Order: sequence, then C-alpha cells, then structure tokens
Amino acid sequence: MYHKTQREGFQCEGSQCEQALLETGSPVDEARQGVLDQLVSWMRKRSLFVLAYGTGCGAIEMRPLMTSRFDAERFGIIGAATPRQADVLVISGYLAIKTLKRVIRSYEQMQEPKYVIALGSCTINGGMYWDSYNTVKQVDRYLPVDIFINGCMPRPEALIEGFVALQERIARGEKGGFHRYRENIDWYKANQRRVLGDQMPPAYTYDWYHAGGAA
Amino acid sequence: MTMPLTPVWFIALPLLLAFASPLWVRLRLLMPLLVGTPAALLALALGLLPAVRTAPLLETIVIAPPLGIHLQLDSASWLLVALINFAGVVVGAFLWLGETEPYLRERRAFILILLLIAGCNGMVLTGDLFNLYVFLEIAGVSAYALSALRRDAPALEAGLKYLIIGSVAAIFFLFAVVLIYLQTGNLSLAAVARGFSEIPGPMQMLIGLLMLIGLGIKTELFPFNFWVPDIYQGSHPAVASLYSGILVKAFLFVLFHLVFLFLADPGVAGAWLMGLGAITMLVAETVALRQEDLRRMLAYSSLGQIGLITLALGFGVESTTAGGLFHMVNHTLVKLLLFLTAAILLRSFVSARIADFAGAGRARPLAGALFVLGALAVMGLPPLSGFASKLWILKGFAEAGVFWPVALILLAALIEAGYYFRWIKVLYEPRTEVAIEPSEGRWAYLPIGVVAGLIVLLGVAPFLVDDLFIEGARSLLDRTATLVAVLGAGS
Amino acid sequence: MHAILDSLAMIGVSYIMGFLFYGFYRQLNARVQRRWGPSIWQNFFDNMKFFFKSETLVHGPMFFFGPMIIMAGAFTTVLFVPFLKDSNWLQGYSQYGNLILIIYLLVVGPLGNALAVGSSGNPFGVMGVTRGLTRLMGLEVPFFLGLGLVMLQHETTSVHAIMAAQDGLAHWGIVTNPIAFCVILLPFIASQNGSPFDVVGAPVEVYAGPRVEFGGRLLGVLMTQNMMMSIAKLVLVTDLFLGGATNILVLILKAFALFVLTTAVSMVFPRLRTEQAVDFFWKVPLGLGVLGVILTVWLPWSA
Amino acid sequence: MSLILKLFFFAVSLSPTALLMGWDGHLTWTLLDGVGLSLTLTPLAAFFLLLLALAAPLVALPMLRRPADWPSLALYAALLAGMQLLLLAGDFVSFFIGWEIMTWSSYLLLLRSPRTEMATSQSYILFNLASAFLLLAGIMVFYGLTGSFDIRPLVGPTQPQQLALALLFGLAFLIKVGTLPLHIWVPRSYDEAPDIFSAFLSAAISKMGVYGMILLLTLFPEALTGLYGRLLNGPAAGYLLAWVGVITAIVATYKAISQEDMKRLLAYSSIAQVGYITTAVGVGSSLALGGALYLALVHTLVKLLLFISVAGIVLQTGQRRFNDLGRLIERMPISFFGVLIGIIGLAGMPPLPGFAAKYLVFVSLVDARWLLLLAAMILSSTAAFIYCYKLIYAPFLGHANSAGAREAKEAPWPYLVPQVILMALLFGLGVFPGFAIEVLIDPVLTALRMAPLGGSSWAVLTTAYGGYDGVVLMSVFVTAFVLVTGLFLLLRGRMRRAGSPYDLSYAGEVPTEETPLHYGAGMGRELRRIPLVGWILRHSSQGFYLGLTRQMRAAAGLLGGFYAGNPQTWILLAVVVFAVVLGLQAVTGGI
Amino acid sequence: MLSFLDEPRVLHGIYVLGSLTLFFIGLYGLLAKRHLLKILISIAVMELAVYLLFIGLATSPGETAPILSDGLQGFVGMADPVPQALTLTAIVIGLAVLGLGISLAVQYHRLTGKADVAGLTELKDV
Repeated sequence: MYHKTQREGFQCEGSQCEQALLETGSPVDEARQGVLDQLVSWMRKRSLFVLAYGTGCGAIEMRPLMTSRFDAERFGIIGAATPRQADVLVISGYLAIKTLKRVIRSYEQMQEPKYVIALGSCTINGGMYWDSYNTVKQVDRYLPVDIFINGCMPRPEALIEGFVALQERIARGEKGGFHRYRENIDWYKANQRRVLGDQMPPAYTYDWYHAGGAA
Repeated sequence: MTMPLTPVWFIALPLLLAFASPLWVRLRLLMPLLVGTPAALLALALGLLPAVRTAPLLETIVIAPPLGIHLQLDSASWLLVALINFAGVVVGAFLWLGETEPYLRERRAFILILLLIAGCNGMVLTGDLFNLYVFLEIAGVSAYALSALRRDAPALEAGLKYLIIGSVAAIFFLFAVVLIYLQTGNLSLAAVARGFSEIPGPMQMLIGLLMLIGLGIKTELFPFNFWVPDIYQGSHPAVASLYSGILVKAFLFVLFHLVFLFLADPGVAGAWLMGLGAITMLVAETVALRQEDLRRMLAYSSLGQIGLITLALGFGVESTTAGGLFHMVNHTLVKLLLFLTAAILLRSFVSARIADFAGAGRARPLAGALFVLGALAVMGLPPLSGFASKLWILKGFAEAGVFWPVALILLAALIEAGYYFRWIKVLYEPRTEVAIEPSEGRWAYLPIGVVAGLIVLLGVAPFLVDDLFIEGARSLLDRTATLVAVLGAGS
Repeated sequence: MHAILDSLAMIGVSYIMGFLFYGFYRQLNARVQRRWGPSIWQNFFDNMKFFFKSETLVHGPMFFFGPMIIMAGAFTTVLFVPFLKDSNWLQGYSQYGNLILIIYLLVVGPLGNALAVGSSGNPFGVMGVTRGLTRLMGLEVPFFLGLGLVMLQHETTSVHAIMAAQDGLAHWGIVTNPIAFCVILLPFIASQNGSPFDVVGAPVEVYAGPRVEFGGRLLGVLMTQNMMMSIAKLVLVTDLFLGGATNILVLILKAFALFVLTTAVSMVFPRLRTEQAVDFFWKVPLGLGVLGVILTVWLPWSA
Repeated sequence: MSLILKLFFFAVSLSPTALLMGWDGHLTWTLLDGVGLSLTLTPLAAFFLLLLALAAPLVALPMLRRPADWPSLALYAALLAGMQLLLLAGDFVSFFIGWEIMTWSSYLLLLRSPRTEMATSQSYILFNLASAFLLLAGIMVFYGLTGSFDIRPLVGPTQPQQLALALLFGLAFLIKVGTLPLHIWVPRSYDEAPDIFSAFLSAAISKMGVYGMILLLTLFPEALTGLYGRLLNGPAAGYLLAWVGVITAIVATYKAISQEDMKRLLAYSSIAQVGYITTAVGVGSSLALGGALYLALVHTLVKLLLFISVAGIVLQTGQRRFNDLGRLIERMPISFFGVLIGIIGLAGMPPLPGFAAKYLVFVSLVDARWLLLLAAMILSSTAAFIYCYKLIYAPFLGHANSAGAREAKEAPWPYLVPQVILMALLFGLGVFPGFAIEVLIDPVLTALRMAPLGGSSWAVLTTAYGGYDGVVLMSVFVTAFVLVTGLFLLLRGRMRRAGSPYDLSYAGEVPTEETPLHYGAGMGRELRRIPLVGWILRHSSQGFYLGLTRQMRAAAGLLGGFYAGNPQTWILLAVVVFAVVLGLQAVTGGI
Repeated sequence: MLSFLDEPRVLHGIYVLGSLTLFFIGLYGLLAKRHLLKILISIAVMELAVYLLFIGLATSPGETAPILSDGLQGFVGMADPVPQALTLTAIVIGLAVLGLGISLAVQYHRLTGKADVAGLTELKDV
C-alpha cells in the first residue's frame, strides 16, 4: 500500500523499465565461470565486511550479531569502519530522506563487488512509516538491494539467515546488485534526484559509469 | 726668506690665518684655506716625521728667560698632531664640498675651527703647564662658540652648558697649575716632573685630584662626563665630530702625558684611570642602549670609546699603550665617518629620532653603507681598523696576564653592538614611503670616502703604521728619555 | 639462484606464518569471548578477497605508490632478518644488515604509506598517521633502550652474532638479560599494533585511521605487509632473546610462544589513548630500562 | 654588464671549490707587531671547506635570479671570503677575523629580508657577537698561556686553565651551533632571513660552530678525557656536552613539531640536528667524531635541499604557513621529490646517508656505554618523524588551502637545479655509505690522530659493532618495489581514479572546499597532552633573555638619569666626588 | 701691633683663607643660583679666587712689583714675575670666556625669554 506523493513519484521513464527491474532476478554472471572465479567467489563468500548503517531501529539488532551469542564472525562477517573497506552495506531500518543522501554516498564509495542488505518492513514498503512525509518507502528504487530481510524488526537470527542467503548467492556467482546499479544508473539517479532535489550527492560515480568505468 | 719648518707652525699658522680672515673672505679663499691650512700642517707633520723618529724635536721660543714657550714634538705628540690636522682636513673638506649649512661656511666658523685646531695642536705640543692652560682655554672657547654657532635655542643651550662646565674644569685645572707652581716653582713640564716627587704626599694627592677633575671633565671620564651628550646633540654633527675626534683626543693625550711624566711610578694613578675608564665605558655603553637620538647615541658611543682608550692607556704597558694610541686614531677616523654621515642623513631626514630614520639606508644607500661601515669599525669588527687596535690592546692585557679588562672591554663591545645594530636595523627597515629626494652635495662623500678607505686600509694592513704607534707608546711611557732630552743628561 | 629461492622462501614463510598466527589470534580471542570464532584461515580469505576486489579507488600516483613502498619495505625487512641460525636457508640478506638497520627498516614502509594517506586528503587518515607516529615516538625509546642493552651485552649490532652467542637455554637472552626482555615486551606489543596500544587504527575514534581511504587491492597489500612485518618482528625478538632457531619448526614454535605471550597481554587490557600510551611507555618500560642501565652499566660490579 | 657581474659573482661562489682543489701552500700576512695571519689548510678544515664548497654555488644559483639584489650579492661574497679565511686559519687571529666577517656579513644579509623584525636581528647579532667575543676572550686566554696565536695543542696546561679555555671556547661554539639555552636566535633568524639565505645559514654557517668544537678538542692534549677523566667508557666532560646536545635535540624537535611555519620548523629541526652533532662530539671517540662529521655532511646537504625547496614554494605560492598550503604535489612535483628526499635524509631513514651517520653515533654511544643518552637520542629522532611528516604533508599533500597554493607553478630552474644535484648527491651517498667514510672522513680522523673507520668497499659501512651494505640494501628495496608494483598491476580489476579531491570517505558527509580538511598546522597539537611534551612546549628560555633585556634597559634608564640633569648637578657631582675622595684620603690617613 | 700680620706665614694664611672663602662663595653661587648671569658671575668669582691665591702666595711681604723699569736690571727684591704674568694672561682669557658666556646668555634670553639654568632643557635624553 503506497502513499503516492508528488515528491516520491512512480512516474519514471516508463513503468516497463521499473517492472523489468523488479522482475529481474540475479542471473549468474556468464563471464565468471572459471575455476579461479569460483575460487574467488568462495573467498568473497567467506569474507564479508559489513558497513552497518544505523539508519533506524534496526541498528539495535545489528549489535548482537557480533556478540558471543550470535557470533557472526564465524561466517567471516565482520564490521568495517569505512565504506572503502566494506563489502556489504546494511541499511538497518527506515530511511529518512535526510539519511538517504548519506547512504547513497556511502554506497557509492564502496568498492565493487558490493552488496546491499535492507532490514525490516520499512525498507520494503515504508512499514509503519507508510504515510510519513520524509521517509523513503521503497529503498530499492534508490539503491540496488540484494537481500531484503523482512520483519519489524528482524531478529539477529533472521539477519544471519539473510547473510547466509547472500553468501550463497555470491558463491553461485550471481550478478550482484551493483551490476544493476551500474547498468541503470540513470534511472536510479533520476529517482534519487526526485527525492533529494538539490541535495543530491556529488556525481562522481555517475560520471565514472558514464565515462566507461575504466581507469 | 726661508722659514724654518719647526713645530711652531702647528700653532702659529692656524692662528695667523684665522685672524687674517677678512682678507680671505675678500679673496674668496675662505673654504680653500679651511682645508688648506690643516692640509699644509699635515704635510709639515709628514715632512717632520723622519726627524721625529730619530729624536724628539724641541723648540723654545724665548720671551725672557726663564719665560718662554716650550714646544716638544716627539713620536707620541706627532701622532696626535697628524691626527688633529688630518681630521681638520676632513671636516674642512666636508664643509667645503658638502654644501653644508651656511653658518658653517662663514668667517666665524672658519676662525673658530682654525682656533680649535691651533688650540689642540698647542695642547699636544706644549712643554709648559701654563701654556697648556692657555691652549686649553683657546680650544675651549672656540669649542663653546662653535657649539653655539647656529644660534637657535638648542645650539645656544649647548654653548652655554659647555661654557659653564668647561670654565669650571678650567678653574680646577688652573688651581692645580697654581699649586704645582707654588710647590715647585716651575712650569716647564720636564722641570716639574723632576721635582714632582719632592712635593709632600697630601699635596700631590690634592694636585692630582684637581687635575683629575679638571681634565676629567674635559676628557669626558665617568663621573664628570654628564654634559657630553647634550653638547653633541646641540652642535652640528660636523662640529661634534671635531669634539669627539680632536678635542677629546688632545685632552686625553695631555692627561696621560702628565701622568706618565710627573709620576715616577704611575701605577696607582694608572689604576685609578683604568677604573674610571672601565666605568666610563660600561656606563656610557649601557646608557646608549636607550637613546632615540642619533647624535646622543654617537655621543655615548664616543664616551664608551674614550673609556676604552683610558683603560688601555692607564695600564701603562707598551703594547696596550700602543694599542690605545692606535685606537685613538681609529676612533677619530670612525667618529669622523659616523658624525659626517649623520650630518648627511640629518640633512635628508631632518629629525634625528630613530623612528624617523626607518628605511633611511634604503633611500640613501651610500650614506647607509658608510654608517654601517663606521658602526662595524667602532665595534671593533674585522677587517676594519677598530679591530686591529682592539686586538692590540687585548693582546697587551693578555700578555700581562690581566684579564678583567679583557672581559670588560668585550662586554662593553657587546653592549655597544646592542644599540649600533639597532640603528642599523632601523636604517634598513623596509619602508616604502621614504621619499627619495635628489641628493645634493655628492662631493660631501669624498672626504668621508677617504676616511672609510683609511679605516679599511688600517684594518687590513695595520702593519704599515704599527711602528709609529710603538714608538709613540715608548716616548709616552719613557719618562727618563723625555727628561734627558729636555733637561740634558745631567738632570 | 639460491639467494632468489631463499628470498622467496622467506617471504612465503613469513606470509604463511603471518596469516596463520593472526587466524589463531582471532580464534583465541573468540574462545576467550566464548564464541566459536572464524576459521584459522580467515585472514587468508580476507586478504585474498581484497586482492580480488574488482574495483580499487586511487587518489593519485602517490596514493598508489604508498602501499607499494610499504610492501617493499616489508619485503626488505623480512629479508634482512635472519630466520635461522647455523643454516644456509632463510637468511636473506641479513649478513649485510644489522639490528639498528632493521629497526629503522621497520619504519620506512609505514612512513612511505603515510605519504599515500596524506595524498588521499582525508584528515582522519592523517590524524591516524600522526597518532601512529606519536605512538612510535613513545614506544621506540624503551624499545631501543632494551635493544641497546642487548647490543651492549654482546658488543655488536649484528643479529647473527647475537644469535650465535646464545647457544643453549642458559645463554638465551631472556635468561642472561631478562630486564632487557621485560623492557622491550610492551613496546613490542605496541609496535605490533597490539591491543592496549591500538588506538591508531581505532574505527570509532579516528574512522579507521591511516587506512580510511584504502580499499580493494590496495587494502589487500596493506594487510599482507602487516602480517609479514609482524612476523619479521617476532622472529627478530626470537633471535635476540630466545636463542634463535636452527630449523623452521623450532622457529615457528618459539615465535608462536612469543606470540601467545603478547596475545595474552593484548587480550586482557583495554585500549589506551595515544598520550596515555606514550606516557605509559615513558614511565614503566623506560623506568625499567633505566633501572636496567643502572644495574648493567653504572653500578661498580657491572662491567 | 649585469650578466658579466652575475657570472663574476657565480665564479666567486665557486671559490671554495677552487680553494679546495688548488690550495697547497701556506700564506702569511703580518697584521701588527707580533700578530700575523698564517693560512694553511688542515684536513679537518678541508672537510668543512668541502661543505662550504657544496653550499656556496648551490645557494648562489637561486640568488642570481632576476632582479638581482646587488647588496646581497656583495655581502654574500664577503661572507664567503670570511668563511674561507676562517677555515684556512692556522692561527686564532685569522680564525677570529673570519668568524667576525662571517657574523656581520650574515647579519647584514639577514636585514635584506623585508620580514626581519627588530627582535630577530638583534638576537641574531647579539648572540653571535657574544659568541665571537667569548671566542676572543678564549683566544686571549690561550695567548696568555702560550704566548702565540698559533692553533696548536697546549703543552702541560693546568686544569683551571683548561677549564677556562674549554668554557670560553665551548660557549662560543655552542652559541654558534645554537644549543639549548643559547638557541633562541636561531629559529627567528632562520625563519625571517631571505628565503634562500636561510639555506646557507643552516647548512654552512652553523657548521662553523661544529668545526670550532672539533677544533677545540684538538687543543687539549687528551681532548675531553684530559679535562675530568673518564665516565664509563667515554670522557666525563663530554658526557655533559652530550647531554646538552641531546636535550637540545629533544626540545628543539618538539618545538619543531608545534610550529606552524615551514621555515621555522626547519630552523628548529636544524637546532635538533646540530644537537646530535654536539652529542657526537661529546662522545669524542673516533666512531663518534666520524658520526659527527657524517652528520654534518648530511645535514648540510639535507638542509640545503629543504630550504631551497621551501624557498621555491614560498616564491611560487607566496605562502609559508602550513595552513595556507597543500596539495602542491600535482603542481610542484620536483619540489615534492626534493622535500621527500630531504625529509628521508633528515629523519635518518636507511637508504639515505642520514642513517649511516646516525648509525655511527648510536654505535658510538653504545661503545661509550652511555645508554641513557642513546635512549634520549632515539626519543628525539623518532619524534623527528612527526615534523618530517608534517613538512611533506602540509605543503604537498592534503588539500590546497589558499589561492596561491591552488594556482602555483613549479619553481623556476635556478631553484630546481640545486635540488636535483642535491638529491643525486644524497642518493649516491646513501647507496655508497662507505664513500664518505673513506674519502672524506677518514683523512680527517687520521689527521686528528684517531683510528680511521675504514671499510672494505664504498658500498659498506663497517664498524667494530657491525655494519651494513648500502648497495645490497638499495637493490633489495628497489627490486622489492618493482616486483610488488609489477605483481600488483598483474592482478585483475579496475583502478578507479577518485572523482575529485573531495571524494572522501567522510562518514557519509560530502566535504567541500569550505570543509576544514587540511590537518597541516594542527598536526602534533595533541602531543601537548603528553605531560613531558606539554611541559617542554609550555616553557621557553625566551623569558629569561627578555628579562635580561628589560633589566639592561632599566639600568640604562637609571644611569641615564645622571645625564639628564643640568650643569649645576654635574658640577655638584664633580665636587662631591672631589670631596669624598679627599675625605676618604684624610680618613685613611693620607693627608 | 699688627706687625705680626707682615709675617709671610700669617699673611699667606690670610690669603689662603680669603681666597678659599671667595672660592667657596663662587662655588655656592655656581651650585645654588639659577640665573645664568649669576652663574657666570660665580664662575668669575671662582676664577678670581684662584688668581688671588696665586698672586698672594707667590708674593712675600716687602717685594715690589716685578716691573723692569729704568735702572732696574735684575729681579732683585721683586716678587716672582711669573705668577703675575700668568695671572694677567688668565684674566684675559677669563674675560674672554665670560664675555662669550654673557653674550650667549643674552642671546638665549632674547630667543627664548628664559634665563634660568634649570630651564636649559631643550637637550635631554629622550
């Protein structure tokens, strides 16, 4: 149930592309099937550095993950201090518009391959903030989410399950969300601009993608 | 008509020419003669040098025996005479070429300067106590008048102050002369010297004290020198250069001449003078630290150097005495340089306050450079002449194993650096708004340049002249030789 | 040829030892905290993952060369530390160096990297570098004083000679010169970026410190050199105080023992602020060092 | 005309080189009765002449840039003449003459800078003249003892005599090198001097103090040991000197860290470096003196390089404070490398010769068993890393903080040529640490009747305590570097250039030009919280000298009161003196 | 009855006392009076005291003035001529100085309206 507003519109360049995006699964990357690639995927799977972005109440659920009780480190999951070092961005809960800018900025600063996990109902459809004027309802429109973990809030066990699911995807060599972001950068940027207006973060990544992405 | 070239010309010539001044005004020869007279005397001195080096020249102009004027030109007094006349040439040339203030280029100034030179020459040459008093007064009166020549309030004030203190000094000196005559019945220096030891001790003491105060005021020693900065400040710098360069040197010479001649053992008096010299030096250098007026600063610096010379001469050892005489010469050169440069700067910048001199060295590079050279020389920095003489003095003390004067001299030099370099820094202050006017009287730099050249030359090659100073020191110190020369071997 | 093989072997050994030791450290840490902890290979995985990141951000040439310099410094350090005594192998170029050179080589790389940090333009990184340098300033004093005691004891700066002098347990440095060992122990932990003194890279306080801008493959390089450098230091201390080793197993054993000792200290103390750490070094280890100097040099019965 | 003059001036600046190559005689010049100058070139002096020969033309080159400041050039020529006289001196008089010419000409050069303040110039000249006059006093004592000005060892001096000499000469030279309580003239003058001339001040002129100190050692029969015997394994008198040096180094290092101005930082770093040299001289063994000479050589090269680079930066940006610079690496790459090599040498990092020098000093301290000194020296030399880093970070890295820094261009070639030459020299000496030992230092040590350090080849630095091989070290490092870079580039994956300098990981924030991103001046500020460092930074000896100045001025005012009166006061004073003396004489029974 | 006054010792004693008194009067005036002319007069008085002392002590009772007039060919029974000659010279010089001093003082007064020695404050330490 969406609350449509002028600011957060669905009137993008055509609902086809939007629909296509939503239906696109995560096909296995055709190019990456060699032994080395499998090995690399396996390494990636075993080592996930998490940039936990405490956007909402989900932040409180992130902490126990690292403690003795849940011990995410046994999966190779460990916190990273800066986006440059992180592999996974965890959006923990509802995303205010003010926060969105920072989240986009952080996401764009991460080095590929990078993944996004979104926690809770709020990131899926706004959840209890469905009619808030300043909360992003559907994170997927602004950032390519790989895994949604539903619940309000999801317990750490659920979080671990989500991480394991992500690890399996990585191990399978599926294309991550960052591919989607790269290929549909114009769409994402348009969505972002619609919400953020002149508060848009710098267009470094946009320029980079458009320049062909080669150093 | 052949005129014998005798020392009497040193006194007679300037006097004669001075009193014939109306003639020179008419002939427009005033300025050339102002330079020419001392120049001629300098030439005469140089001509007499070979003779003086073999034996002192004695001359007695008999009025009626035993009355007469005794003149005595030995190696020591030759140095002073040459120095006095050289300074006369330089200052005269500066006044002539430098387009200085008109009152210094008139007849009055001409007379007074020549009288001053004559008086100084006379003081140095005379072998007679009373003549000494007379020449002292001649020099004194001309100096008072020279100070007041500008006739504005500061100049008159300087003249008056100088006159009062100078007269008091002369009275004390005269008192001493009277006492000496009453005790010994003689006025001839040599004769007095022979009989001086027979005067009872307390009377010797009294005479000594009177003499010390009389000459102490004139030679600017510490507790008697408070008048100096005022006079130097009130007078034209060129005149002040004569005071510092000629007058004080002549008095200093007289003081030590008397001390070394009268006293068979100058040890005690020498120690007193050394003490006074040291105090003079330290006090003057310290006070100079605060001076904001260029002329006063130079005055205090003069005092400090006088103290140094007194300290060196008072020690009474050949090497310090030679060094002291050398330093006298150097100090005269340096003070000529500094005061004349100050005159140039004062003309351009009107005020003598330190604040008004900011950037003067950049606006007047040549004057600035000359001032720096003079300052370096006066502090005794090599390779300038001040260093050579200071080294000589220090070496004398070190040879004798007496180190406290070494320490004091070096301390004083350090304090001296404290204010001289302050002035140098101000001279080269970056200041853009210094108006660079076209400099008039470029020729004024000529005599100063000559002095500067001499300072450098004497600093680099003092060996050219060091014999003169050694001989001078010997003749100053060697009492018996003088007595024998004047009074005959039998005395 | 031998030299090349030997060098490669040293680099390999130090790398393997490095990630295994750190893997062990993480395991042990987890067990102390009643967790399972990651696998002992976890550091290797992390390292490899970074090496195979498909994107690496650079801020300019200096930013790129910094990690290269630090890596080259790590290689050089490793090659100048003799791993074994009485052996042809694992010697590297150690006979061309000496103890003081090694101590300085340990700093060359980090300073090169500090340039890269600076050129990134991130103030947090530079702040971290400054903290690192400050800590270095604090720890080097007692550390070097301890080494000075050792150099004095053996009258040489050659690590080979010092190792050779320690034949038999009774002649081990830790026995003959226990004060020196005590003096260097805590600074040694700090130089390993061990726990009470690890404020340099503290994520919460300075946002990861010097590494704030490094990601991808460059971070991989930094991790690698860190592990190798640690091993080089461990081996060095083993050489100086534990009598060196004649074969690789003994070496690993001794180094591991030392590692466990430092780990034990690391795990139980909370983090100190930089100035606290420096002050601590200048009071406790340095005081101990001064005591050592008085005992070994100043007192009349000492040589 | 101006070109010819410039060429002439450049030729003058090459005169130390010519002297070094061509001098093989003995020249005498009589000054006064019994005082003559005799000029010879001893190996020790030749070493320092070499330093001068290195510094003179390299400093002259940037000085010749248009528009030439002719007075500066003339003064520089006088300065060079004075320093050569000082080095050639076979007797103390010429030594002193050279010393003084150096003092005043450098002072006048200092005044050519528009930034020089009164306090600076006064402290410069007063301290240096105090040094000169102490020297002269020492010379006089020496003359009193030996009856000659020739520089030669004393024969059978008593201990008080030795002490007097050591104190006078020692203080003179310590002022010149600027050790601790006597250093306050250094930072100000190095900072405010003309930018290029600072290089010469730090590189060449301060070395003359070092020359003096080593010369002083040769005056005594057993150098420092003869003075108060031995302490542990070194001279007891030297122990004091060494502590003076080390404390100087420590304090100056911390002061350097807290500076916000490039040149002042370099000035304090000079003080610190010369502190090391003082320490080494204090140890006095052959190893230590070798180390001292080596340090002097390296410091000359490094400070020339750094000051010239910094002068280039100041010239091009018009800024000299760390806060106002930044990110010049892209605009002034050669200067960047100059400063980089410079700080590596300054910090004593292995591939460069700074390490060799420090190594010798460390080993000599171990040899003398002065371990506490060793620790203190390590404290200073590791703390030096901080200011070294600051020196390269703040101007070249980080973010440009002023218009000048944003629009700067590379320094002109007269600044770059010396930098390149110096870099090459430093690099060469670093690869061949034994070269300096064998060719430059051993002859000096032999001449001082000390054991030469020797070495099997130029690549090796050898001591009894072990040594290292510069060539192997360098080749290993370079190979490793090439290998690592090559392997890295073999890895697959994209390199991505940051979109802008502000593309920073900044807690999700977006920094802009206005964000205070540059950490230049603040660097090291937190060091104040360390008790010892805080104590050092809070204290200064400046207050003492200010107090002294105040007291002098007060005394001047007091005494000046005498001169302020009117004629009656003066006469009264004279009469009172007269009466008092007379009365005293009467009381003591004279009359 | 007053013939004891003719004894040289007594007479000389009186001269000494008298001239010293005069000298101190002059000194007092010099130190205590503030008018420029009074100061100059005091100086003249001091000088006078010295002349008197000189002449007085150099002359014994009964000696005649040392004037070589007709018939007198030698200095017999005359006072020592030297002090007389010297004093004459000194008086001339003193007169010159005094004249110069008074002219300066008068000029100074005309220029500034001041005649107070304590008012000479144009030149001083700054």
